[in-house]
Amino acid sequence: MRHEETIFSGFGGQGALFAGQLLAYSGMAEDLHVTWIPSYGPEMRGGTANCTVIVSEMEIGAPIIRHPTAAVVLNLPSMEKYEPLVKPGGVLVVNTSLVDIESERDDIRVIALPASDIAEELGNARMANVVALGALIEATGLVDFETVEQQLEEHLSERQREWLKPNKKALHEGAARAKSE
Amino acid sequence: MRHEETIFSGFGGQGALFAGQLLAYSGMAEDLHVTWIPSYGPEMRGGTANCTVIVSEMEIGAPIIRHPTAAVVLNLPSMEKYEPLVKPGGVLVVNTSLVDIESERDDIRVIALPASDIAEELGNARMANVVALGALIEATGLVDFETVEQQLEEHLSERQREWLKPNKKALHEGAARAKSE
Amino acid sequence: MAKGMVVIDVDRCKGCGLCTHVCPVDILALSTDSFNAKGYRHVIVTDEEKCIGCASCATICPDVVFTVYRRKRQRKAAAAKA
Amino acid sequence: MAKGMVVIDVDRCKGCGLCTHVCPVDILALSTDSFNAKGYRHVIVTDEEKCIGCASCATICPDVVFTVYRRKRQRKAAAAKA
Amino acid sequence: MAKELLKGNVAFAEAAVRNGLEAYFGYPITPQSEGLEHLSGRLIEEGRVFLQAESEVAAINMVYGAACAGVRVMTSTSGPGLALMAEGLSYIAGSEVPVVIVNMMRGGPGLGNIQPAQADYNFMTKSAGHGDFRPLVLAPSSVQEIIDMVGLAFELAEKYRTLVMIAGDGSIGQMMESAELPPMQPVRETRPDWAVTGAKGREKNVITSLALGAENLERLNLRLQEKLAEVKANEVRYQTYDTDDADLLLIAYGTVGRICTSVVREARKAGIKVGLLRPQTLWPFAEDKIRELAEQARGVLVVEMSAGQMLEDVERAVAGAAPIRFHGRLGGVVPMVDEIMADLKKLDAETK
Amino acid sequence: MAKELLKGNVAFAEAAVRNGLEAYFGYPITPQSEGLEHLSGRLIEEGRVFLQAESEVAAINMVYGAACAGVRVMTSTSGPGLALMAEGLSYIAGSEVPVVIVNMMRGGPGLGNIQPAQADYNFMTKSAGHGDFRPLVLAPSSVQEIIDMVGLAFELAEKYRTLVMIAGDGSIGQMMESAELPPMQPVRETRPDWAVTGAKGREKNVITSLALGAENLERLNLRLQEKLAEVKANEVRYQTYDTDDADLLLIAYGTVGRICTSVVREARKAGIKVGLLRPQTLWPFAEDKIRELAEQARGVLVVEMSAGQMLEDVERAVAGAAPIRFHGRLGGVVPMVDEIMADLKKLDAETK
Amino acid sequence: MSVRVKDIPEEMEVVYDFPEAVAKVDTHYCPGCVHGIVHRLVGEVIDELGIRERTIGVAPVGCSVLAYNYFTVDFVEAAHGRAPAMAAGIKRTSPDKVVFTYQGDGDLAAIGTAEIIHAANRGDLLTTVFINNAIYGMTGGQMAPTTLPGMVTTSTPTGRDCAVAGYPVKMSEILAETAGAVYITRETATDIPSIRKTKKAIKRAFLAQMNGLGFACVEVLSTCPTNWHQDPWEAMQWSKEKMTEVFPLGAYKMTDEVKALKA
Amino acid sequence: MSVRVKDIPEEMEVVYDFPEAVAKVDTHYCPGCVHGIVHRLVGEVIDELGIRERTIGVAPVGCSVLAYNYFTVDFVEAAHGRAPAMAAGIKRTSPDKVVFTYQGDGDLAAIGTAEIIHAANRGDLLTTVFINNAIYGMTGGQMAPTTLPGMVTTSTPTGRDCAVAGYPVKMSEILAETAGAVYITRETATDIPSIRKTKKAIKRAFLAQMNGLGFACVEVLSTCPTNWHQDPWEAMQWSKEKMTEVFPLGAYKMTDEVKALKA
Ligand SMILES: Cc1ncc(C[n+]2csc(CCOP(=O)(O)OP(=O)(O)O)c2C)c(N)n1
Ligand SMILES: Cc1ncc(C[n+]2csc(CCOP(=O)(O)OP(=O)(O)O)c2C)c(N)n1
Ligand code: SF4
Ligand code: SF4
Ligand code: SF4
Ligand code: SF4
Ligand code: SF4
Ligand code: SF4
Ligand SMILES: [Mg+2]
Ligand SMILES: [Mg+2]
Repeated sequence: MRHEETIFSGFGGQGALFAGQLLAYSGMAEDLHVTWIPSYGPEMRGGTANCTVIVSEMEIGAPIIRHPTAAVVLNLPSMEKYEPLVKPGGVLVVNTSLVDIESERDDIRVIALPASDIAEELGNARMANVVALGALIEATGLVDFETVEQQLEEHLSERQREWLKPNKKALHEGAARAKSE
Repeated sequence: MRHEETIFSGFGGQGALFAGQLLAYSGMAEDLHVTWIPSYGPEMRGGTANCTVIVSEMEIGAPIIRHPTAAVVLNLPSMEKYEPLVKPGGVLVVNTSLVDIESERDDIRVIALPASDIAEELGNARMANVVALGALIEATGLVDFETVEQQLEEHLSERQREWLKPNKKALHEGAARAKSE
Repeated sequence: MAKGMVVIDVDRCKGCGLCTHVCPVDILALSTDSFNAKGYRHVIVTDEEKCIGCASCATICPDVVFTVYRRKRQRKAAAAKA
Repeated sequence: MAKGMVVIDVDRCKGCGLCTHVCPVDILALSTDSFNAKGYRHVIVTDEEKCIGCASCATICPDVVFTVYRRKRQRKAAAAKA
Repeated sequence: MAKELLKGNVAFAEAAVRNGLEAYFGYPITPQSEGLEHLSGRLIEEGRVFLQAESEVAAINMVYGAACAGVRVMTSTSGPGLALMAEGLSYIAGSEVPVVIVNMMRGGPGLGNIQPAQADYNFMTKSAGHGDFRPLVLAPSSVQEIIDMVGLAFELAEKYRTLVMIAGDGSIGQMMESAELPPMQPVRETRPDWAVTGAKGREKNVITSLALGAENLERLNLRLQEKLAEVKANEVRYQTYDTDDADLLLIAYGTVGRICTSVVREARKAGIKVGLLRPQTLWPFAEDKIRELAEQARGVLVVEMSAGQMLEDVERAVAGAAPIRFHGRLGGVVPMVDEIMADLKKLDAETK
Repeated sequence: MAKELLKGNVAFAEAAVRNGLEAYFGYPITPQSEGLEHLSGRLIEEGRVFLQAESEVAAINMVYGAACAGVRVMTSTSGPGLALMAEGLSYIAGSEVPVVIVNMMRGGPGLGNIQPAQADYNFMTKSAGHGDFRPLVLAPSSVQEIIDMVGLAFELAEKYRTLVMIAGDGSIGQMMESAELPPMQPVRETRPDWAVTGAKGREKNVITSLALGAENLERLNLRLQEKLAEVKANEVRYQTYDTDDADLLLIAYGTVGRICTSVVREARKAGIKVGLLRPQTLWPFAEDKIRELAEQARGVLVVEMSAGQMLEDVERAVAGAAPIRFHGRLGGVVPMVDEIMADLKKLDAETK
Repeated sequence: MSVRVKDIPEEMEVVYDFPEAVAKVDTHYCPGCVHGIVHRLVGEVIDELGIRERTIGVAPVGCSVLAYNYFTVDFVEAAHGRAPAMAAGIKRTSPDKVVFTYQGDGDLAAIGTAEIIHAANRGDLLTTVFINNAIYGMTGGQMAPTTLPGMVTTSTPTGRDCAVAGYPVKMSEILAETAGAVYITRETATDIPSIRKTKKAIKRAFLAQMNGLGFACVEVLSTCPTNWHQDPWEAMQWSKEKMTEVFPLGAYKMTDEVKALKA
Repeated sequence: MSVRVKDIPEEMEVVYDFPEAVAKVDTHYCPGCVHGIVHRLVGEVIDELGIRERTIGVAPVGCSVLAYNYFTVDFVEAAHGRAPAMAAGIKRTSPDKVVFTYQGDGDLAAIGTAEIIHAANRGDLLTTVFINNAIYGMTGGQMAPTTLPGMVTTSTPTGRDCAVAGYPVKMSEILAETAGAVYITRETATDIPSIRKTKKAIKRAFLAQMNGLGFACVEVLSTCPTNWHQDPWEAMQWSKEKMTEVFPLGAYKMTDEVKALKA
């Protein structure tokens, strides 16, 4: 059964919320149940932004969970907060460009990749979120990459349209790194 | 047992509330339990003002009653409202200067006197309230006239001090009329 | 015949006396011997013949007691004077 | 020797860049190669010798990053110039 | 002090002055304005602070400020004004500063009228604003009692650093009765150490109801709840009349409570063994005592000047132990002895 | 309509537009501002009325005015804003005009924080202002449900000429979920005959909550109470999950209600026969159904994001028929499945 | 109601008659209260403009709370101070109607300060009649924001000490500073000329709305014989002398478009 | 906090140092937000006046809600818009203390309109620092009462249409009409001279209070880089050019006594 409870977390501008939405849209496109819920508020200002995305074949009860089955951490505070919480057997995607500590968990699959650097190489460090999403999807197989590409096309904002192609590349580059890990 | 539940009622300026207070002060001076409670509010404006005074040897529960044991009505609307409510065996003091209807009750004692005219004769129609109070006290014997005189002395407002003597006269004149009724 | 005329709705009057102060010909007063239904000493006209129909009384009366009439012919002239 | 000198509390800096626009001798810039503890590209002094200790940087900095010093002797003269 | 004939509104105001009230901020509203008026003269006379605010919203926030400054402060109002204070009350509760508020209830909802009512019971006892808090609510039934409760209110407010409300009604406010005022107490000379008085020789004090992060706010709330539990354990107050052998139990507070003392008297004369429980605190509520009395009774009659607000608390307390009937008058109508008697007789007959 | 991924705040706002909302007046406050923002664009686009008011006090009185004019109108807010609306809500109730209000509850009291909470339950169901009235309160637990409830809210508000509140929480407002919006409905073309539309060809209409004379106001109140009784008889709504054979009964609403569906699933897996009653109307409250289910159950567990507000209504309803336990989280903390499970297991053990 | 109708001679024509927009009921106002005069003026203006059937009034909380009983137009009763907000809600959803608020000084200048300023600043198409009697009439004569320095009220028993209780609030001066206001004037109603002038101002204020120009407010310096403890005529004189000293008369804002209106 | 303290040469003396009244903690403000600058100025003024130990601050609801964390003086946190009322409650019961409110434009010019006007009109001895950034910063960039015409915000997605959404509210102009205000000025903080001038104004506003003169308010035209979607420096220029057009700078009220103060 496809079912994944993922937390995306990073600094305000890193696009954790958008990466989460992309996953939610993709889940929906594949007729799965989805919920997306952000943390919000003044603590966001200059602080950390995160969201919880549940994608499931079942109807979703609790949209907020204590222990995610997967986590994507884009910066150090996120790593410190969520690494310990991932359920045994789960997945942790770490942006090593900004996280200089290593996970000590051996009961989860840790995918460590320099997402920001990879993104910068592709033209814009802000695509680190999509790089990490690619890695996550590769690791969980929750949705098809094709679906995610479609959703990128539909939901990238006007201002970002020029970045569509690089984003797709970022997605696959993330996936490739995850595979090679 | 001394116990009387009296309603004083009249136009805004007729001093029904003050007459009631005078009775309450007098009751207190004689170590009785007393409550005084006015009707109040915008309906007073240009309308009718009334208060309920309970003087009793017992502790007073309800300060508001449906059926007074006595009523002092200084104008027509008050007559219409309270005449029917007086308890059988009770007392009704009517200011005939402003009330041109007669009570048809034969189960209460009705004291009809032209209080405003009497007061005017004594110098000021505004003392009708005290005339009526005199009649009431004569009829009920609730407190001593001496006590009321004392309370008049203590509670007549600064502006009214010059009217102290006429007020005392008004009190006794009211009593006299009640006696002769 | 009077230039003007007022009709008084006696029971609307609250006896405030404002009209008595503004009547230019001083023909309004409060009753001294009667009360109206509300219990007020109400307005009365002391000399109907003097009324010029200027409507000052109606203009200041807070209780819309007056209806005011004026002779048709003289109307324009009166207005010009006012 | 420089007329002035600034001490930078690097980790207070949020990299807003305001100070870089107001330094009269243009010696403030944002780091391009390092982040501070808060994760910002922080202010750096590109040529310490040029600082005149005018405190413009401190005046505009929203995050109280600067402490500013000036040479004692020249103080009056500098103040007069400003 | 000798007994005087005192109007409820004047009485609570003067009692506050004598209990060392340092500041009053308020906005006129019938039927409590005489309290404000009395204080406008007395406080200035005494060199203390009186200010007629531009609204109840401003008044409650001035009160909030003064309470933060550590002085003994109060306001008074009625229905519509109380409603406007809801946000401020919630801030005060969240900040744990001591404040006393007199609410002379009048007929609602909306502008309603200015006759006595008891329809703000729920508002005061359960939700005087957003979030989880409860004021301590005292319910006087006579002029003497409101005098006494003013002193008690300050004591409790300061002891628990909490909001205390005095739930009067138009009748209590407007009534004159003979009563005795307390002697004049001097104003406190020091301010509590949590107050904002300038950070001189100590760390700064901050008073806020903001707590970023759910866990932090939960901690604050748990502390509030603990305090409320303590209040609940210690401060339940009520009076009973002839309950020892009562077959039937009357429950009523405030003006209705005192009217019911007349009912008890009459009913006993008529051979009905009725007792009365008159809550003096509406929150905390005398639920244990009520349960105990209900277990001995054939039936319970709740009388209120509302559509039945305390009634629900009685229902919870009685929890099925006895049948409950309700006699409520609305919109400013004060129930009379005879109508309560009628319902009591019915209950008597039904439960015999 | 196809399913879309919709944020709760945007969803309720767009649902309102499609249900013929004619006017919105509001003031920004987290966590519901996206609703206001969405309407700021959409209503103007549609040639209808949107106005950002200077405060919640102004907003609710603008809403009141528009409702008197006979249009479909709403506002939305959260804790502090709702508290500021209390007086206006009471006027609206007293005037019997239909109004819909969305309250996305956040942590309180005071400024608190902006995390999801359910601590305005008492305020909304028992005393949204001074005087005797109760709004009808709907409690959605998903984005789809809040969409559906917006339509229902207008229907009920207009049917009963009453105040209807939608009790959401920050989580419902901020969450995105796939949901289906209703088709676009045209705006009503006529206005009700009680509305103020100019006294043309008819007697003037007057809308007021003032009733001088206690008897008059009592009459108005009795009419209100009758209406409330009708609402109580007809409009109780709830959902049950696996209650048929349940030994234990969970009661929770809104976000916590949906979390409890996960609890039921897990508990059943663990062999505990638990059922869930999720109230969809908080007032009127499903007291009869709860009593019925409690009678069949060994124990009841109430879960709320509050210190126990609905709890008291459950206590009244259960009236001793089964033991009741409470699990509450405060200040914006959302209870997790595991902690509820733990309490459920305890209850299971205790009542075996 | 018993009107003693005499025979009206043929050659007489009516020059003042009971306004259609004023209801034929007794008001609860005290004898000589200016509220009654201004009510009448508003009624006359509504008649003259022919808008009785499309006018909606908003009554305040204050002595004029029952204003809705005294007109023959649709009316709502607002919460204390919130008449402008309520009126905005009505007007914006009923742009073809003429909406006015009638407010006292406590209502408008104390508790309702924010609402009136923002309605004015938004340029809401509303007409406000503002009765400044320097007192809280309805609640028994407490200090109003507009109470004069030194004036004794039930909440300033030794006279308003401005250093403590604050200074009289000048609402027309303040409202004139709002962008959306097109006509802000302070009038009085203490003698025949000033009453006539006030009526003109009220008419102009209605016309400003009807012509879509913006917000208009007519402040009327008034009286409260009852709480001032003066007889009605005395009160008129006191208002004329003392109140105008603190509250200078005149138009504080009048745009050219408003000036061009024929009132 | 790691200050890289170099060796300070003997002949150097400090000309700018961390103010004692400012707390040594990080603020939550966005990079380049003027809130930070004005906080610092307030701290400097408190230091210069030597009143840190008898000053009480009142924080608003808005981005500066946490102001209480950023000073080393006693502080309370008010309800949205009610800071002046709360401050009045404090000041009147603590006349020997120096009390200031720090408020945003939503706080002061929308929901708190009545409270600020009445505090000013009463002449309450308070100092108000008013940050006008033409937006609701904290709640995500909705229109403020001071939002400029045409400006896009999250609640005016097609730009503020004043005919519908109302016009920018000019609080300094309005406050200048209140009797109890002695010093009302509008400043900006977009370059070194204007920041220095603003600091002087703030100092004067504190002195006005300390000398018992009356109410004082310093409006500071500010920025909100985040919700304006501009970089901080760009935002400064935009504020300087566009905001001053709608909100002219200068002292709107300054009594002679205030003028005489040495700030
Ligand atoms: C929220 C609220 N606060 C207070 C009151 C009490 N109240 C009724 S009218 C009034 C003041 C009336 O004064 P004003 O507006 O000047 O009108 P006036 O009676 O003088 O004409 C007050 C304070 C109320 N009804 N509602
Ligand atoms: C009663 C109430 N209404 C609304 C809010 C939500 N709110 C918080 S801050 C704010 C506006 C802040 O804007 P401003 O005062 O301009 O300050 P800024 O953030 O721009 O500095 C609002 C509407 C609230 N906390 N309380
Ligand atoms: S119309 Fe003129 S003259 Fe005639 S009574 Fe009236 S005021 Fe006097
Ligand atoms: S002005 Fe009107 S109410 Fe007053 S006395 Fe004259 S007629 Fe009567
Ligand atoms: S003190 Fe003046 S010269 Fe030195 S760095 Fe700062 S701004 Fe530049
Ligand atoms: S102004 Fe301050 S915060 Fe901004 S870049 Fe310069 S040092 Fe850093
Ligand atoms: S109290 Fe004053 S304002 Fe009110 S009706 Fe009487 S005179 Fe007029
Ligand atoms: S949101 Fe705007 S006002 Fe708030 S801290 Fe950020 S830049 Fe400053
Ligand atoms: Mg007034
Ligand atoms: Mg702002």
